[in-house]
Amino acid sequence: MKTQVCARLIVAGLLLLVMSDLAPAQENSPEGTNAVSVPIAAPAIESPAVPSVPLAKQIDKGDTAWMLVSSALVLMMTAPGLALFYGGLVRKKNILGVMMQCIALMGVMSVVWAVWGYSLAFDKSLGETGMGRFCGGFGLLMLKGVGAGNTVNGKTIPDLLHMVYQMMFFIITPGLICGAFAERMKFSAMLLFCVLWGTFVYCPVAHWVWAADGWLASGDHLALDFAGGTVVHLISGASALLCAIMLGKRLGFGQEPMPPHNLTYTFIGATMLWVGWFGFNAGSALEANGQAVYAFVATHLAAATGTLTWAGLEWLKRGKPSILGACSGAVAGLVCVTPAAGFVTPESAMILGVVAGAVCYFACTTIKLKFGYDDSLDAFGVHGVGGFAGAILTGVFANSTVSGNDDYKGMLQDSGNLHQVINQLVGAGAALALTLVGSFILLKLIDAVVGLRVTQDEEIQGLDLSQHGEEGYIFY
Amino acid sequence: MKTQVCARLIVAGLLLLVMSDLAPAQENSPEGTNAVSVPIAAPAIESPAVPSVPLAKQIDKGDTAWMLVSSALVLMMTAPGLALFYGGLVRKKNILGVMMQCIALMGVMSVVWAVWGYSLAFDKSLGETGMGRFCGGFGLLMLKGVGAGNTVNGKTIPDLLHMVYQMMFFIITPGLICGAFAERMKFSAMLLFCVLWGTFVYCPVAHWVWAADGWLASGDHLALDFAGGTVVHLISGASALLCAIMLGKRLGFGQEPMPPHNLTYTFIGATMLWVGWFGFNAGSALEANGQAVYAFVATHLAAATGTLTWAGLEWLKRGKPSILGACSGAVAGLVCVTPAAGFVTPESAMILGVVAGAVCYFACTTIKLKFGYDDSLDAFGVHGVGGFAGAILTGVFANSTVSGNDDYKGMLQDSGNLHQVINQLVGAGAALALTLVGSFILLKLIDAVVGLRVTQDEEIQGLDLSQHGEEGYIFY
Amino acid sequence: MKTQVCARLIVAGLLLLVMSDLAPAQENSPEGTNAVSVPIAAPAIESPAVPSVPLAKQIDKGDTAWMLVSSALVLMMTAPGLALFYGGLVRKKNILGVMMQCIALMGVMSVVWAVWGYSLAFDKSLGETGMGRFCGGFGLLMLKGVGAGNTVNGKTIPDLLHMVYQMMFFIITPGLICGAFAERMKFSAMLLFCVLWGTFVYCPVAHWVWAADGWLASGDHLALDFAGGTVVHLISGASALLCAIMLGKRLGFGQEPMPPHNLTYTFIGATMLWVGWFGFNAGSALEANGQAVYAFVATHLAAATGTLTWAGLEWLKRGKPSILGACSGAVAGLVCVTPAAGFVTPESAMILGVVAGAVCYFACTTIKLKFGYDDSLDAFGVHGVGGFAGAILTGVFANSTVSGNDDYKGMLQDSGNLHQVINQLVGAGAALALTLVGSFILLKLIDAVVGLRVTQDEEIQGLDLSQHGEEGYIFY
Amino acid sequence: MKKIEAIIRHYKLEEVKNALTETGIQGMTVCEVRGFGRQRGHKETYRGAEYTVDFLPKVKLEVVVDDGDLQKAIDTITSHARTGQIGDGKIFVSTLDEVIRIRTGEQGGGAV
Amino acid sequence: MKKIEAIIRHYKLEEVKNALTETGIQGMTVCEVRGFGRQRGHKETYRGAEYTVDFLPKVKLEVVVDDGDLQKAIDTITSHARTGQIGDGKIFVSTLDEVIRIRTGEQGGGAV
Amino acid sequence: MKKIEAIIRHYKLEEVKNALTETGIQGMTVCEVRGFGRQRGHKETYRGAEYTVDFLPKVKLEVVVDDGDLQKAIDTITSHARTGQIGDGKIFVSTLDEVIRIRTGEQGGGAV
Ligand SMILES: Nc1ncnc2c1ncn2[C@@H]1O[C@H](COP(=O)(O)OP(=O)(O)O)[C@@H](O)[C@H]1O
Ligand SMILES: Nc1ncnc2c1ncn2[C@@H]1O[C@H](COP(=O)(O)OP(=O)(O)O)[C@@H](O)[C@H]1O
Ligand SMILES: Nc1ncnc2c1ncn2[C@@H]1O[C@H](COP(=O)(O)OP(=O)(O)O)[C@@H](O)[C@H]1O
Repeated sequence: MKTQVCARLIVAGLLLLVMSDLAPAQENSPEGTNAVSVPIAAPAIESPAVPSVPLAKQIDKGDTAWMLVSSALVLMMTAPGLALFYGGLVRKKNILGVMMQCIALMGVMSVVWAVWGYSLAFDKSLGETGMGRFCGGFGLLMLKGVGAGNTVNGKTIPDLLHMVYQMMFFIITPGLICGAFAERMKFSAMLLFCVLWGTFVYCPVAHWVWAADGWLASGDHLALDFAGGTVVHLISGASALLCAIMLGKRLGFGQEPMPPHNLTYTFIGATMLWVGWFGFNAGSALEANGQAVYAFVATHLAAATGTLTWAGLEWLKRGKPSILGACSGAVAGLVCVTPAAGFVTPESAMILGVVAGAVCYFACTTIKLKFGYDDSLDAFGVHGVGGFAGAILTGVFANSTVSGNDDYKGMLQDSGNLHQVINQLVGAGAALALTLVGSFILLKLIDAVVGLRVTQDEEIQGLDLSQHGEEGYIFY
Repeated sequence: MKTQVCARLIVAGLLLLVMSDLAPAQENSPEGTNAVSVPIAAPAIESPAVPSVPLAKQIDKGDTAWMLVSSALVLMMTAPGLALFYGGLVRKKNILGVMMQCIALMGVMSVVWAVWGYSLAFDKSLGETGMGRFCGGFGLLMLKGVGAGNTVNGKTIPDLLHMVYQMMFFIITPGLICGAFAERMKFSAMLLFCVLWGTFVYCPVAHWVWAADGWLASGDHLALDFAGGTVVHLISGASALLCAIMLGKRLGFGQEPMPPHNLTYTFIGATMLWVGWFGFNAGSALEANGQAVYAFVATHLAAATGTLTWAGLEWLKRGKPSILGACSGAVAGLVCVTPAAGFVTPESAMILGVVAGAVCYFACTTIKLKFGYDDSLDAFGVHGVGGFAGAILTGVFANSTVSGNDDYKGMLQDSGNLHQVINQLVGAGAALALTLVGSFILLKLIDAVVGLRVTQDEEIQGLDLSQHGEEGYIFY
Repeated sequence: MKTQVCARLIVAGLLLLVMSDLAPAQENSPEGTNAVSVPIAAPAIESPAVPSVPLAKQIDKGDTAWMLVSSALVLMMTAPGLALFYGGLVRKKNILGVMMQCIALMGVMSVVWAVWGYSLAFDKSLGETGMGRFCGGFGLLMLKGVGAGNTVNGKTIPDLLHMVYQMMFFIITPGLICGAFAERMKFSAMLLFCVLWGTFVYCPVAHWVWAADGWLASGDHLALDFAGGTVVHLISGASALLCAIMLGKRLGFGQEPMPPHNLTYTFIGATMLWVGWFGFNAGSALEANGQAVYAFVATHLAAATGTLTWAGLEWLKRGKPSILGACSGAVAGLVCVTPAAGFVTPESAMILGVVAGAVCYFACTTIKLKFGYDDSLDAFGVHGVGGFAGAILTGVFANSTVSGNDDYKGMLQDSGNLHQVINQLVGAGAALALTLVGSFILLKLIDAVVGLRVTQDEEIQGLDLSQHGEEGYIFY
Repeated sequence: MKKIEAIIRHYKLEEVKNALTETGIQGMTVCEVRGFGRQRGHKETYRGAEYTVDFLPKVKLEVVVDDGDLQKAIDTITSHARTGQIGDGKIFVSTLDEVIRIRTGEQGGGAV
Repeated sequence: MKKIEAIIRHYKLEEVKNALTETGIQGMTVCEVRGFGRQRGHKETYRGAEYTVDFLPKVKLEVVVDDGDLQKAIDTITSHARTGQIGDGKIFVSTLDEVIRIRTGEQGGGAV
Repeated sequence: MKKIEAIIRHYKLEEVKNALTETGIQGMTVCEVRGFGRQRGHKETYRGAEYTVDFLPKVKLEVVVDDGDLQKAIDTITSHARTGQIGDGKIFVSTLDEVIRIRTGEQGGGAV
């Protein structure tokens, strides 16, 4: 059954890939007969705002201060944030396993990013057309030319600061996937997977969306993704589902109780994520400007309504609002508002949070139970589903008065025009396709080489002792 | 006895209300025969610095960066900060109850603030005289017109940023009250209470003190409250006392031992509060300027001397300094310096911390034992008492060289003139009056509608299981 | 044996002192026949960049914002950071003891710094030659003249902000030593020691290195120490070793198992240290400028490679990478990059991290076992050894293009010239000498007056109960 | 000598302890346990996964007494631990062969 | 009446509990313990300090049954707790003098 | 077969365990308990609320041995757990009816 499910996902992935190849073509045709209104833009001036003016921009100390802090906040999201959020949800015997995954990613992904990742994602040496639209080149390997004085990207912060800020995203994204294979994946396999996944899945998608010459970053296919709804959450969530299915269920899943061993950690982690997310979302403005403020407010309000929605649904359905529900709702809201943060009004952000709380609740309870896969900590249910919802809703709610960019108009502002929604779907679909195909190949490969899963005995003993030779708590 | 005590408090409240009505009149008379020196200021130019010049101010990126961070820090104070500080002090079976209260407030108060709270507190549509001095209007409902580009208040940060910064205060203030009714209040009643309390108690008081047209914000009644000694701590502390009395003691109080179940959490929480308080106090300068620096230093030094004083008193009195004492002293110092932070010299801040440590120690040990009310986590003893002490001491120590505003002179600088001290008393008294009357009515109302307290069985079982269906730690 | 070892250390210390006295002389001689190339600089223009121009500098809000945040981050390093990192490593019965040490230091060292510490370290009233090169004067006692408006040091932030930022360093440095005498030192002795040590050891060394007129700050003996590799880590680590030896081993050391009671706390603490270290290192630029960005990146990358190296070595040697290893490696990397952060390229930082991970691993496992001293939490093994390695490596890798200061060139950039390496050794040696001699005297003194160690019974009962009358966790 | 094992509610421990001490009993040992009898646990739901938690936290009190003190001890425990609600707990009594005080090596009645 | 003390693996508890409940046993008590027998622990290294941790976490299940139910209970536990690997655990059986239900004061068989 | 329950100080556990192992005993179980005897607890004050904490943390060691090994085991425990201070602990000995090894179903002496 496992293989069957995987096969279906792969087919879906390939379909999406094809679709996303078609979609652009369709939209490129100025005579498009569908409802989509296509701005008649010559390819040459795809990113009209970028080319020459920005080079004149000066480095601003206020912006630099804000981005230094934002970088620190995003790191704090991975640890202690995510490590506690996830760590509290596993059984006691696996708590260190989760924490080790986080700190190991802080080590290994940082090095990878500095050595080749940043180049693959943000280098523009492959040119603004052709290949350069789909991946970065090797021009910035080993951070060559990425200095503290220059602002080649026309930003008001040093390139090196942009690099390290983006590094923090490169760390947390694979970290999110850990929620799916928690309590059973081999440490070595996990490291290998994350490095390869970061290289072959994350870097290209980041390039598409965020590099000045990415094919989703401007032009006809412009897919809005302010802080990584697609780049971070959707693709990690989708990979998470694949991992959960390909690794199989935890031993005893469905028979033994596997309640969270420390919900107080989950709470601490969730609230640290909330705080850190201000760096993630408001920081994505890359300046301490009005857009950053909008993103900050949107982030907070979506988290707030997400919290209320999930906990409220539980209150209705099982009679009691739970703290796990409240925390999950907060994270769901945060995930969903991520692609939208700098583009939407506070009111819209509240709606986004409500939708996120509802759909993720549904995904983590009903859907998961129905399909029976063991996404241990709901990486897919929260990040995959929330990221996807966010991608689409950004196309609905984006408001150009918030971003100050007239191209960034969602359906509602654009008199019902589905153009941006479709672009969002195309972007998300393409990312999904690459992710599913890529992750599938990588998992198969790693399974063949080192094996994905610990042995039964090791799993029963717990990852803490079997993988790391330590115990989390020695309370006597 | 309970009703009797409450009745007395109410009477006291009303008295204060009357007094505060008189006081202004008195002081308005230019012939005041008491020691109070009254600046002969025409009402029309009450807030001379505000009207026209500031509109010319530009948004500053350094200030924006600082206030973004400060907002994040103040949120961090509620959670994980306060949640851990309080959570560690309850019994194990109620830890999630405390955490749930915090995260639920992060959800619900944020929405309330965006929808109507900010308007009630900061809207100026009711005019600078008359009604407008006592509460805000409906001009900013749903954040209408609160944008990222404008600086209608003449600040160097966007209005929307001011809004979200103040939102964080609106979240934590009712959170402080939770310390009084911990371990026994119904979750639904608590939510209801906080929403209503925020609307009818917090918003008016915030308007009085911080809105440009508030009656305590400038003019004859000018009551100095830099970061919320009165607005946040005094009124939450006073309500806390009322809650503790009206809800009654915890089952078994005084018979069973009820020691803090996890002082390590209390410590983590206290130190996170300390760190976050820099956002609270230094952030209240609303700029990254010299006053912010003064506030930062004052905050830190008061916390330091508060720590030493409380722990030192314990060392003297019971032979051992305790960590709970040190943490309590730190928080007491922080509370007490809150209204004074941007107005006092570092030396004065150290004195404030010493006084805070001493009076709060006295309040939480001797006084509480004597009266026998069950303020579970000493919300009154620390925030009420510390906030009151701070309000008065601000009138004593305020120094215009620190704030750069010649109107902000305390007794010591003003050659023994009690003027400012009396103004502080009037301000605190009026706030107290509104708080006690308002909270009393709300509690009675909610008790009638949903009931304030969980059932005996639920209380014995603990809030975690009875209200939320979860356990905090599952350590086997 | 104990005395013997101490004696040897003292002798070593004195030798170093003598050496460091000679070394300058040697280098002062323009005819130096050794490989050291000596810049022929007239003493009068020792710190050429400082004198007059900087006084024209304006306070910058972006810089102020960044330094306010950095100060908060460095406080967060002490608590919750260090308190959790160390607290998790002790046995359950001593967790509060560790936490109490941290919060007490936050209290007492802050007051000491405000009253006399800052003056002793940074006052320049003793003049730029003679005595003034070795310690500060009394000109800034009680922060006299240290205001928010002035920038007497020619910085773009208020002096008061510089003061409070440095205060945070003054808190954490003795805090690091606590790792050596954990689980057995008397609370009163510990307080006394830290106050005296701060005054007589830390303040002079800080003056040497960081005060504009310090003898290591500029001129022939210029020893590069960006953020306190020597001032903070080396001298605390060296004192730690002395403390460990002079207090003797914990009861049962080597017989009973003494595993860390809560590695999850150690992890949380380590990652908070990592995040806070951005304030420590990048903040040491004292501006939100390019150097701060370089320091930020170097800090992060060294932590990353330190993590991988230590955990990797364990993987090789004992078959499993441990989370304690990963955390230790991260801290080792952070320690080692501290003196170098604003002077080295990202590549060099990665190398620093690798070296740090390796030498500290070696120090904490092989060396400690061999000599048998009981440095309970490896304060020496990590901070002493890592700080020393960092001091030297800064002399190797410093690159003037990073700092923008042509004087700051390491061996590699300076075509193999050992000049800077030797200066680094001299600086470290002098600091070591003062530290060992000073700490020895202080410990002897305190032992005579109040006694260093708790009684056997108290040690068996644990510090929590015996020193503070409390328990950390009450989980039933 | 007899060993009494009483499984009681947490919040009754202090009361029972004091009552026993007053009857002259000088030592006891307690241990955290979880159990169920007539009183069964509750349901907990974690994101849709529902668990029936049968075991409830209780405290097990062990008191070793001379045969003569047995009945008094049992009565004391029973009366002070009782609330009348299900979940009040059980008392199990068994016979010990020997009791030794480690400090002195004393055996038998004197060692209790 | 007999007291059965069974030391079993954690993850077998749920299964054993359900099996016992099905045989009609209405109450039991569990307690966290650590132990070793043939199965010894493992090594843990903390920064070079190596510890042999002999004790492994186990769960101790206590069930008091009427003499007649003893064998059935033992068999149920044995069959459901068994994996065939070392570390499966032990069962200890002893005799109780008396059982009392605190709520009602009932004694003997009816109190179980 | 006999069951020995020894309540000892935490920091003596390792020593006692090693000593018992050397005498050939192959299995044991420990459990965290709190207790008091002659040695009573201490006072704890939390913001003015003073508690007398009578119960002190101890560890309970359970060893099941063949009748022949009983005395040796008792002596070993007594001598290694002793410090001579109050609080050293107690040893309780009782008789078991049966011992079963779950893995094999073996009963009696061979199962120990
Ligand atoms: N047969 C039994 N064997 C072992 N322990 C039992 C047994 N029956 C009850 N207990 C213990 O006694 C506790 C209280 O039992 P309960 O059935 O709730 O009391 P009652 O039936 O008197 O209301 C349970 O939680 C369990 O720990
Ligand atoms: N002699 C004994 N006395 C007390 N407890 C024992 C004894 N032998 C074993 N145990 C307990 O039983 C558990 C399982 O024993 P183990 O030897 O692993 O089973 P087996 O020998 O059947 O494989 C141990 O962890 C320990 O708690
Ligand atoms: N009568 C008793 N019943 C059960 N446990 C007891 C009894 N007396 C003592 N204990 C246990 O033994 C431990 C040590 O007893 P203690 O009185 O301190 O020893 P001693 O009297 O030999 O100094 C206590 O903490 C308690 O757990």
